[in-house]
Amino acid sequence: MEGLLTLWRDTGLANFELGQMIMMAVGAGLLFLAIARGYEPLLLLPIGFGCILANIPMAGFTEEGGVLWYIYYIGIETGIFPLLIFMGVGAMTDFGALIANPKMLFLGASAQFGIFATLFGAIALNVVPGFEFSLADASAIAIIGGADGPTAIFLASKLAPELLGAIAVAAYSYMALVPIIQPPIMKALTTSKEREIVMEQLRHVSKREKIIFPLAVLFLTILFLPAATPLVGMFCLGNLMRESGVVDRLSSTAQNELINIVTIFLGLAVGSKLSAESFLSVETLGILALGAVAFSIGTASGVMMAKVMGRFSKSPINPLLGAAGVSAVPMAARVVNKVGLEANPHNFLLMHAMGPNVAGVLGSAVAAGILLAIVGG
Amino acid sequence: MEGLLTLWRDTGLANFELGQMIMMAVGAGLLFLAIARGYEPLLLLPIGFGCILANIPMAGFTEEGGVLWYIYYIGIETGIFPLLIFMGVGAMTDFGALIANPKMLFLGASAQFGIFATLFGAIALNVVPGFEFSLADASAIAIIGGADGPTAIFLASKLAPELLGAIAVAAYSYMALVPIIQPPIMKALTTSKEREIVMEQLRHVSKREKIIFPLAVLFLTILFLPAATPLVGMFCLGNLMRESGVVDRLSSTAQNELINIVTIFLGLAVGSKLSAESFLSVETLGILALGAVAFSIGTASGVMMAKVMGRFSKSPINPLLGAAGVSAVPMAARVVNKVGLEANPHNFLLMHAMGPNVAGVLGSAVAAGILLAIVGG
Amino acid sequence: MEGLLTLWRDTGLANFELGQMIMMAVGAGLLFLAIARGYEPLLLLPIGFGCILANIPMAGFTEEGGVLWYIYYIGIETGIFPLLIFMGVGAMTDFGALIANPKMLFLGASAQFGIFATLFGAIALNVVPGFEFSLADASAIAIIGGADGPTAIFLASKLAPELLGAIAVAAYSYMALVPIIQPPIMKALTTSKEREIVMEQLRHVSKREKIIFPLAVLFLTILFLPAATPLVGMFCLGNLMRESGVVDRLSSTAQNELINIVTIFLGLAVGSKLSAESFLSVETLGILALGAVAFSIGTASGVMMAKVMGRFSKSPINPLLGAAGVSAVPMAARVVNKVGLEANPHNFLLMHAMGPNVAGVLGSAVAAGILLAIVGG
Amino acid sequence: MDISQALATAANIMLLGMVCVFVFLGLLVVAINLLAKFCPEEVVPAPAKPTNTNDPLNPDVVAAITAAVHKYRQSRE
Amino acid sequence: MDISQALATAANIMLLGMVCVFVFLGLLVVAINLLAKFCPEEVVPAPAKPTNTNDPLNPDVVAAITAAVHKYRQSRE
Amino acid sequence: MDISQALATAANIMLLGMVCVFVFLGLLVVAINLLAKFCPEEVVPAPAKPTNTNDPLNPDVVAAITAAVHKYRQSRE
Ligand code: NA
Ligand code: NA
Ligand code: NA
Repeated sequence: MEGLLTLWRDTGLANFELGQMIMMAVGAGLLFLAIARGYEPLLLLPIGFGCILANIPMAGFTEEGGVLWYIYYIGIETGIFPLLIFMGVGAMTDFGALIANPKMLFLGASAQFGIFATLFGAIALNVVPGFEFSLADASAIAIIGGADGPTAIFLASKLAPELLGAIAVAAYSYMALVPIIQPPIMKALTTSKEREIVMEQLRHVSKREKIIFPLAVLFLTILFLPAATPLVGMFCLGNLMRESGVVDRLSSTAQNELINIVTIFLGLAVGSKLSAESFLSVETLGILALGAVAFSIGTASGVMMAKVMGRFSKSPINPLLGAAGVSAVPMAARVVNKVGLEANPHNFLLMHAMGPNVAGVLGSAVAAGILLAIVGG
Repeated sequence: MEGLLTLWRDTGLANFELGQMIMMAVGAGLLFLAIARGYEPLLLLPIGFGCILANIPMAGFTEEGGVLWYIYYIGIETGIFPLLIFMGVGAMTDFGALIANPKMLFLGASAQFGIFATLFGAIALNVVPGFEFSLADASAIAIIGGADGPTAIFLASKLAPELLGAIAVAAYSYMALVPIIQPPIMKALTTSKEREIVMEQLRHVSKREKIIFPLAVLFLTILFLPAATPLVGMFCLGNLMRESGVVDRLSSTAQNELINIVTIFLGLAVGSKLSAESFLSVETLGILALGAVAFSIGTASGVMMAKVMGRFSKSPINPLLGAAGVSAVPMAARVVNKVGLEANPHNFLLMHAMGPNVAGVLGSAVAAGILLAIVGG
Repeated sequence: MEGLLTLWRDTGLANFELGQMIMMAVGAGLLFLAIARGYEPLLLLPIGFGCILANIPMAGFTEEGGVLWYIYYIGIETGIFPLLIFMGVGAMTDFGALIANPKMLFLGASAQFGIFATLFGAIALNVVPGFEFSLADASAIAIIGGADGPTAIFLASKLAPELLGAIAVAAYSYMALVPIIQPPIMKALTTSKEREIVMEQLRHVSKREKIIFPLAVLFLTILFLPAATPLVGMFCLGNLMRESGVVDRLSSTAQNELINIVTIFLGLAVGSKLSAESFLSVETLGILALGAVAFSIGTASGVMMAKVMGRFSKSPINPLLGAAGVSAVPMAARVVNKVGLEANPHNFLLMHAMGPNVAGVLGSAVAAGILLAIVGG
Repeated sequence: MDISQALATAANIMLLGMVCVFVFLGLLVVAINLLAKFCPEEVVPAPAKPTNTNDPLNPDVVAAITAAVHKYRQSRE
Repeated sequence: MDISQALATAANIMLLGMVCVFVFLGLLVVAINLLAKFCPEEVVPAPAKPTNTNDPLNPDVVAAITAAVHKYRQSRE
Repeated sequence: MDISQALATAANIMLLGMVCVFVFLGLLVVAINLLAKFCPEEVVPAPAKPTNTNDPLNPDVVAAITAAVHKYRQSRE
């Protein structure tokens, strides 16, 4: 009988708190979005599962010695997991389209206005009672506008670890929602005629250019923004392994097995930060709202920049390409292609959109470095 | 000359103790079983090799700072390696046969009587002078009857780390011996007519059922047995990754490279616990004897349960299927198939036996959770 | 304005020190050798990149909490990464040619004279002002003559961690330079007639011999040189996994994904030790000079031993084979083949050279164990 | 704790453990049966389709893009 | 720090951040253009060839060795 | 320790090291020769066969099972 009581006292049924039940529903919701809706399943499935595990009463997953606790402290507290993901993404990225048309970097730059405007907005939100975002919090939230998961997780782990769960969930959710968020903004800011603009074919890019490019990016980062070198450096290492052609077995492992292993652990660790205390707060609502704003502003400023550039450029520039500057690789580039096809069924913009798309990755890594240097210093 | 003396004083020859020599022979024996006899080579080869390394005099593999010491403390003391193995096994497991015929779960349940009877037996063995098993020791030993390696290692690392080596070796050895241990028991408890019983064909199981199944298992575990959630949770994560179909690259890595890497390290770490002091004791003999008893009782109670169920069931149930309830996936299911074919050369029971077989995995994970909750609490 | 100043104070431009700039040039040079010249790119690319990252001012890669700091302390300080590489190399090595012609072990033995002569030379260099190599330093430098990267890194991490970067760079550079260093020495010490000698065909080696071989090597190491068991043991584990044929999935992972992952991290960690303070010293010049001497002496003593053995052997021995005894697998064996073909276009020595080549790996692991036992004890 | 007391505890755990295992797996049987009841045989495998239902690309477009990319790549080689 | 001061800081960061991002990526545009200028279209893809240029084996020899190894392996089976 | 003493130590290690390496690898030569002597050429590769010799399934049965599983899977699709 005593044993039965022991068992009963340990059951979930006898120990559930309301917050944990709600968070499990949130986790189940993330699993639903990942599996049934296909929203960024590689991350949202482990995040959702980790969220459920982290909120099991009496199981101790996130207490010292629990398996999620180990994974978080080994992989995220140290910053290693996001950096390894970034290395793998670098090994998967082809910068050919960007090197062929380097002006596209300005689109990737202007889309980062989504980040900095959101930072201002997060501080402004403090006038609403219940919100108390510090400058560090605001910076970590704003990086959602960078539309880049590992960058957001890396910055949040440094500047606002207690908001990490909500920020990562918002970042990946909005990245999955890009096909819904972006088209109305893109159409509102462009005329049908602008959307029909056909781009010139991209020039051939030599292997040597592709090899030197990551080194040039690293060199500039070293000179002007050392705070961004962890992110940019690991990204460039991955890209150099890819393009050098002499370490194919390392490049292949970095973009397959290694990134897969790290993705599973990263997702679980992010999910472990989705506890009721930190997630079920009015601040999470603020983060979700600010994230949507960030994506919208980033899209809009990318498109506006493309329109301005098109006016002064010799070769025509389709303003839709600006929307790809938020990164969200390769979803945003596909959206550009789709909206472009609606205007002109023979105008395939996908390859052209890859340029601003990968520029956006560099842009938000640079923005993260600036925020780390100013706010985190 | 001084150098030569230094070298000589460091040699194995000058430092061997009898216990170490015997343990090296044990390690060599495990290698022989793994390589020449094919007994669970994936685990017994690294365990045997780790056993040899751990018993080298003056080499310090298992001292603080030695490579086996690191592997053990990083992977087993934390519980991470068995959990990752369980995730990989989940990603390899197809629950289709069980979902098609859920009654088979009762066979998996009754086979766990092998565990609990052995717990009683281990305590009873304390009347023999020389044996002093605590309740925690007895529980860790009893889990051998679960016929599931990672579950046994996980529970032993929590309840009786000093017995871990002997328990893991016994568990994997008996799993390899299933084709020898089970058939006589199965034949003794059934008539030839019973063994000839043909099962109805299994119904089709939808993809949606397979996706929801691991979540349902996790949900019930959360409600009623949180202590089992580390094991069951990681298992269900692996299975969900497999069945969801949206994260195939993660599922593939979990059931290939990741589980392979962890298996090498897990085996070495288990082998490192095979030191003379802890292994060369009368308790090891007790563990080996109790393990054999556990397997036998588990097999017998599975078969008896299948006979009882067959009496009350509308559709016929071949009692041999009960033997598969001890898990030892997929060996036990193959044995059922083989013994069935001896009685009726046209009766292929393999698919039907997969149901109780995977039910046995769940059953012993549940039993491990119960033991953790009552004894480890 | 204050923010701009903060950013400026953090830039590389404002903080560069001369030494860091020189070390970045060294890193860039290593990348050039790896990518454009194909010198051991699997290691020199990550080493060169790690060198650049480690010397970025204000980025803190190698400070406590930096990513390279974690990688170094987890992987090299513990000795785990070189050991895992050694396991992978063991899983890639076919000892068939050596088992078929065991006399070749004497060539692998005599080539180790490069190591011990260099140890003497390093101590002798202390008469030159500016050099102050301790016995431990001298041993770590001398192991470059072993022409085996992981062995050199393992020994240097134990005996002279502050010289690790220079030693590893020297070891891998000279391994890549084997086709330039060895041929003149080989030709100077042999007559054209000797180089034309045709070897007898190698006998068939049974699977059982190949399985027992790594166990025999381990057994002898345990008896006579326990200090070498970490290196030799992990090597033999890899080789046993390969040859046993029962754990192919573990063997495959050990020689592919696992070794790839570890290689990336090992390279970065070695590169992180290439700081200006430790690398830009006169001692590095000494290390580079001694490394070249070590390779040359090793080559010469291998060739001389082959000549002596040829005189007393029943079957003819081509003295070129002695050069393969320095290991540098498989580069040295290819060089032997090439020089042999120049003398006799129909005489393919490659398979015969694999014997002394893998013997050299064992020989330098044994030498490392001796140095550890005498100097590190 | 003397041996008879220990045996009583062990017997207690044995009983309790088997009851719990049976109750737990029994609940799972109920759950699977409910699942089979409320999870209709998929006629079209739509809902569990592993693709993003918001994905704005229809297969024809994908085919066109693939062709375009292929052409682009060829032009660069 | 009161709210208006905080907003001023945020506006400051916003301005500074966008300027930095543009300057940085602008420098990268310059770098890429320089790269395209000084990196002539490879006529032969020699310099970046992923093989050791010191490799003393010419393809014919490799072919011969391959044949030899193949023969050796056959003899052992 | 003055330089001549250090050189003496180094020479000592050199001598000792080479002797040890030769003795060790020499023992290995002996071991391999013994191995070749007592390890008869396998006529049938039975003893090292990587399968469980206790495995109760003969190939015919495996073939039959494979067919059955295949049929079962087809029925479920
Ligand atoms: Na971005
Ligand atoms: Na079981
Ligand atoms: Na060597």
